[in-house]
Amino acid sequence: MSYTLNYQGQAYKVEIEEDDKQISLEIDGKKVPVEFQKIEENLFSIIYEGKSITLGVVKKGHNLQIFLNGELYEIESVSERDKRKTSQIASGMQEIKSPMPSRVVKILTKQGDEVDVDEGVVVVEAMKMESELKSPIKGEVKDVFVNEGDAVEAGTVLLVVSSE
Amino acid sequence: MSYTLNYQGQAYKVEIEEDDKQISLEIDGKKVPVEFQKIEENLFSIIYEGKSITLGVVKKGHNLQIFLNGELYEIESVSERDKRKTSQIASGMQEIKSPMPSRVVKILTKQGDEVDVDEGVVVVEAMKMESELKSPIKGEVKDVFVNEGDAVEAGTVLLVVSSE
Amino acid sequence: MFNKILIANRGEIAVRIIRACKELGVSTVAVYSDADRRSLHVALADEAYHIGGSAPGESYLVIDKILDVAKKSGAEAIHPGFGFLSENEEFAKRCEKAKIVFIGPSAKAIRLMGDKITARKIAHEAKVPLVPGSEGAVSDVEASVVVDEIGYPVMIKASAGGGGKGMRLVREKGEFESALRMARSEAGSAFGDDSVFVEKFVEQPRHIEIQIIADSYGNVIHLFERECSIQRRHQKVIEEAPSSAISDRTRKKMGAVAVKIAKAVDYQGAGTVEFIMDQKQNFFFLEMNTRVQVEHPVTEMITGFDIVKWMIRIADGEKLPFKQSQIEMKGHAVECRVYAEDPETNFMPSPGTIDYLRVPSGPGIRDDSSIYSGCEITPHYDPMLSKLVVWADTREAAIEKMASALREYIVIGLKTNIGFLLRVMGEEEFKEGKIDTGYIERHPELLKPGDIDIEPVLIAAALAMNNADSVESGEQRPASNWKLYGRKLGLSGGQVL
Amino acid sequence: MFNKILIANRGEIAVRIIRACKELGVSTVAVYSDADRRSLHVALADEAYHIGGSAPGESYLVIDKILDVAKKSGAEAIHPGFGFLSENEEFAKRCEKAKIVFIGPSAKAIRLMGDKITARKIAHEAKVPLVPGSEGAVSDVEASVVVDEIGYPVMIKASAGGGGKGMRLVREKGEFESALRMARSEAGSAFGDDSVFVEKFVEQPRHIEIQIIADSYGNVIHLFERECSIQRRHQKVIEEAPSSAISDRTRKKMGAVAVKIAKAVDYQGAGTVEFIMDQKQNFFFLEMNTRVQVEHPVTEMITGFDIVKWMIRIADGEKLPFKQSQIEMKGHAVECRVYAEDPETNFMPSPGTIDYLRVPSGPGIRDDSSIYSGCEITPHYDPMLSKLVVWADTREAAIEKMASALREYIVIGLKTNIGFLLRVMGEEEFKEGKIDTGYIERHPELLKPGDIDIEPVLIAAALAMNNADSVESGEQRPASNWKLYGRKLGLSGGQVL
Repeated sequence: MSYTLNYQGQAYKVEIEEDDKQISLEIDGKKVPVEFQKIEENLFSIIYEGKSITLGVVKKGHNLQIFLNGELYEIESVSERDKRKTSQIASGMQEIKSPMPSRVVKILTKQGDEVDVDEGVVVVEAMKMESELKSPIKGEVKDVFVNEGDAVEAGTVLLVVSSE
Repeated sequence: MSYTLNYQGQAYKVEIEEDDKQISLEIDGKKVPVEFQKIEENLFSIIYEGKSITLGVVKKGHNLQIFLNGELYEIESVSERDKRKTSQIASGMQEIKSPMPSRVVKILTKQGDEVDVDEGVVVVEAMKMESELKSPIKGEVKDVFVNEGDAVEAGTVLLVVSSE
Repeated sequence: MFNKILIANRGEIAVRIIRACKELGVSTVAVYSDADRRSLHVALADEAYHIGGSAPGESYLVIDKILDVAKKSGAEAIHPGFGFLSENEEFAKRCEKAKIVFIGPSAKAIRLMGDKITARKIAHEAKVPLVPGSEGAVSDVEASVVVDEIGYPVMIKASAGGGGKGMRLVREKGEFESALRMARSEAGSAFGDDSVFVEKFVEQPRHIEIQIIADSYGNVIHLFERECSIQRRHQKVIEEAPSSAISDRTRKKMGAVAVKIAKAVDYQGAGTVEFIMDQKQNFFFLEMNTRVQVEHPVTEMITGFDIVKWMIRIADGEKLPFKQSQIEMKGHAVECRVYAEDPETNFMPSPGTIDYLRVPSGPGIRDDSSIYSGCEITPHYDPMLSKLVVWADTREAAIEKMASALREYIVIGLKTNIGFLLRVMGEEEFKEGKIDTGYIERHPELLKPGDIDIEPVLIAAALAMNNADSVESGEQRPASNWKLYGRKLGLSGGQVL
Repeated sequence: MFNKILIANRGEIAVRIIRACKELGVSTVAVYSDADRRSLHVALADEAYHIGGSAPGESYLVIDKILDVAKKSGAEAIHPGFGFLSENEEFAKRCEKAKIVFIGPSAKAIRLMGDKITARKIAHEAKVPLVPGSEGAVSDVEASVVVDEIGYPVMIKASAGGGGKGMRLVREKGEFESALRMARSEAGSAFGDDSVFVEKFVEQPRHIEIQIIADSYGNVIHLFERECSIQRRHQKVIEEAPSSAISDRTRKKMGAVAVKIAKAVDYQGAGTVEFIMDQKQNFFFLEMNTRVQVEHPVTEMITGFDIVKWMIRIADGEKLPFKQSQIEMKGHAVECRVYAEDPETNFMPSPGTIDYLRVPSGPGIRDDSSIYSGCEITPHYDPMLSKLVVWADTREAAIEKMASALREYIVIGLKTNIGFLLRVMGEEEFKEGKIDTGYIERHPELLKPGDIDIEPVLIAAALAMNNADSVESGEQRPASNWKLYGRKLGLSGGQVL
């Protein structure tokens, strides 16, 4: 089986070969023989190149959360078909999303405004704390999808900034 | 729903009533309203008569293992049909079972022998330790099913003693 | 000793208090909101009562409901934990009226120390050094005037505040107005009171606090200091005891000052006197917290003194059997607060469900938490998951132990700050003890993973995908090779991918 | 310090050693048998190598395989833990030959103390009091003669033994022959050597042992005593430190004797000198264990001394920086060994799979284990699941803490002794410290649950059955009421039956 795994925008191709003797992975062309074992439902132990590594793994559809040494890695497994879809997202277009379930306290900009890098665009409140969301790019506010006072879910797109 | 629950040879009748308002159990005629919640897959929290009690629960078919305050309770849920079957076991007939996977080291008796209460009948070895299994009753050895050196599973009947 | 105590709190501190009660042979009564039916404090208590909606204002903050449960259950005392009603004068008064012992100081002590402006006056009268600032709550205009006088940088603080809420550091005049607005708004929603005051900001300050314990017979002792300089958003993240920055002489002076302040308000129970300290060990009174502190375990680890048990005993009228001279400290303790939050987005809370949890353990490791595999971290409450505390004979060994323990922690399902905490444990300035409250701001490189080895992550991801594919496609594919492989390893009955 | 250490063991002690190494910045190499691929020691080590079949004789006892892995991985030292090769003279020699440091005493010290008869001679020469008995291994006939001379009760012990294997107490002449046969047979299969010796049995003896630590420069200190009188089948179940039965004077005397014995064999590393003590504090040398002891944590808890780390440091050539006078003890520690065994059937091991596990935690609680939900306890190894250790300021408080912690423990899938341990914590004689090695035999009532409240058990059973029935019958039945009920409680997304 062959998988394309996306991590932080970078795609890695992993090929798994299984024959009667061993499991071997080819990662971006490098061949790695791996001995592995599921320890608990969500705990994997892998032994390869002399290292013993334990990872937490949760799979939700094509999204994987892998936990190693305090870090949670979010990996997306993309099939060939999905890959074409993903590439349609316009470059230079940045969605400002709510990072958690929260309430929109203040919208600091409006459609058509020019915003700078790191300029605050929305203030949200969650867990009794206000946070200012900033624009990661310099550009124009293309759309604002929420109103002050709205309760929003994690991942809700609040507004879109475009650098083009 | 109605259940007959066996614990250590004693049968308890439990009736569960559910209506839109509450859950209520009738245990051997006593009515108990219960508020309950599954905390984890095998962890139940029940609140009743002002008490908050947490129990571990594992269900394997009709056998339940319930853990409370350090004690593991083995409960069998018996349907009406099963109940008739259970009662067929002859009284005064005692099976000596291997309590764990082990090796039969020595058989201290043979078919036809008379044995006393607490007389050793078989020596088994497991986890590098020898243990002598004793007859819980005074009676005659009816049958010996294993040979010295045999490897046996937990629950294997090694021999049968009858008091009749 | 009391027969029954109600714990008017939730989460790890409720669990901590329940455990203390059980060891003292006291029955425990838990209360819970809609969101907390499955919480560990409910599971561990002897009795549990539902008190309302998930929002604190509908449950944990409703005095009538808590007192109703106390009466119904026959609880003789209430432990408020921290947060919620723990520093609420009204609650302490209502308990007294209902003839239920409030495990904490008198309503009067709460009032005097609860208002920071009054607290400053008391400290001033006791000749305790103070940071220059406004003499009380100020209007927007007054604030401007004071700030122009004392000069930037300044701190804006909520009068009724605590825990960093409604607090803002302002370095330039241009930022002042918006910061003031945000602070007032946060203070209003958090404490129902938007009054604020301003103070000169001490450069490179360290946050040092003294734990005090006072019985009802006028005996007050301190249990040395904790250093809580590692903060994000003015909230503590990593605490330790003792501080590596103070001399024995300063320790003694600070301890004596803390005892003096406690005596000035006839304090009873456990309390904490907080100071900020500059780089020359000059310290200034900040505030007094009239409750048990989140970070109390580090003090317990170096003294062997069980603070929560003593709070209960003191409320029960027991006399402190120790003199100050009998209190000794040994070794070094570090606490890391494990939060459901994302350091990469300014430590934004990250609620969700914990799909899988493995907790570190072993010698010198204490994990105070109320989480478990499958539990939900709701947005209704503080996103703290656990307090991981370690003890070792030296600071260096404690830091190594903490790093080792953090590496054993596995939390899946939501973002946590574990990676960040690990990076702090390995950072040179931290290891050398060169820390102050600006530490995290000064080290933005700690917010993101450094050089990572993505290979094992990809291997695990591919194996998980492949395993799922094999399961889905059933017997048709040679997927059973996975199982065969397991058998080849001779795994006796073990689960195999 | 070493760069890399191989841990020639499994289970909780392997995990304990791996953690110590990590905190010292040392890389760890695990070895595992077929049955242990999924064990925690493999998961926590930096490297792991398969060394053979599940039976110890095919893996953990095979010197060649262990040394091969050490060479392959570049390990500079081997920690043997306890059991397996830890007291194997040959292994220590082979390590030396392969220029790999054996973390423990010299092969000579192992040999001298490993044979109990030689050990008795050494103790005798050092004028340490000894229990009367045969001067070495005896034939069946010789044994009879000695026993007739010293009189019943007598103990039969394996010459090469330890851990209670091949040991039998005989109270009457009639039992002697069969007991001798069983002891020889057990000794033969456990140690490959069926020689035994006989000793007078001290009535109501307490088992007291002294922990010693010796560096390679001739410095020997002791870390006070542990009391391990609560035994079943001559194996320790509950240990504590300090002993409540000895005076400071006896403590000093025993400590000095233990140090003398260690010096007599040029001991190096951690070791334990075991004594039996009668009701008048007369003590007799029993044996010396030349390795880390299962129950070492209780000593660590009262002294703050990390025994495993010091074993490694000493093997690395470090000098002990402490003098005897600097070692202090504080408070009281109790350890309970949680076993997969059934107290109702003479503590018969009960291997199986742990379907569900919840472990106690909180202040003063240490759980040294290698188990987890889903792990398998195989019949190949010792059925110990965990060492639950607590510390508190007094013995009374420690016992209360232990009871509270045991009540938090949840293990499902196999029988455990947790209920039994809980009953011991509540038993009057134990609480008063009136214990000796016959304690469990004297208290058969502790083997079974006392008055139990079956009602909650039946409720949980019925709810579980009903839940399953509802799931199986799908939508046809009004089973969704369960869900409705959950919603009524306002559970935001929580799992509902």
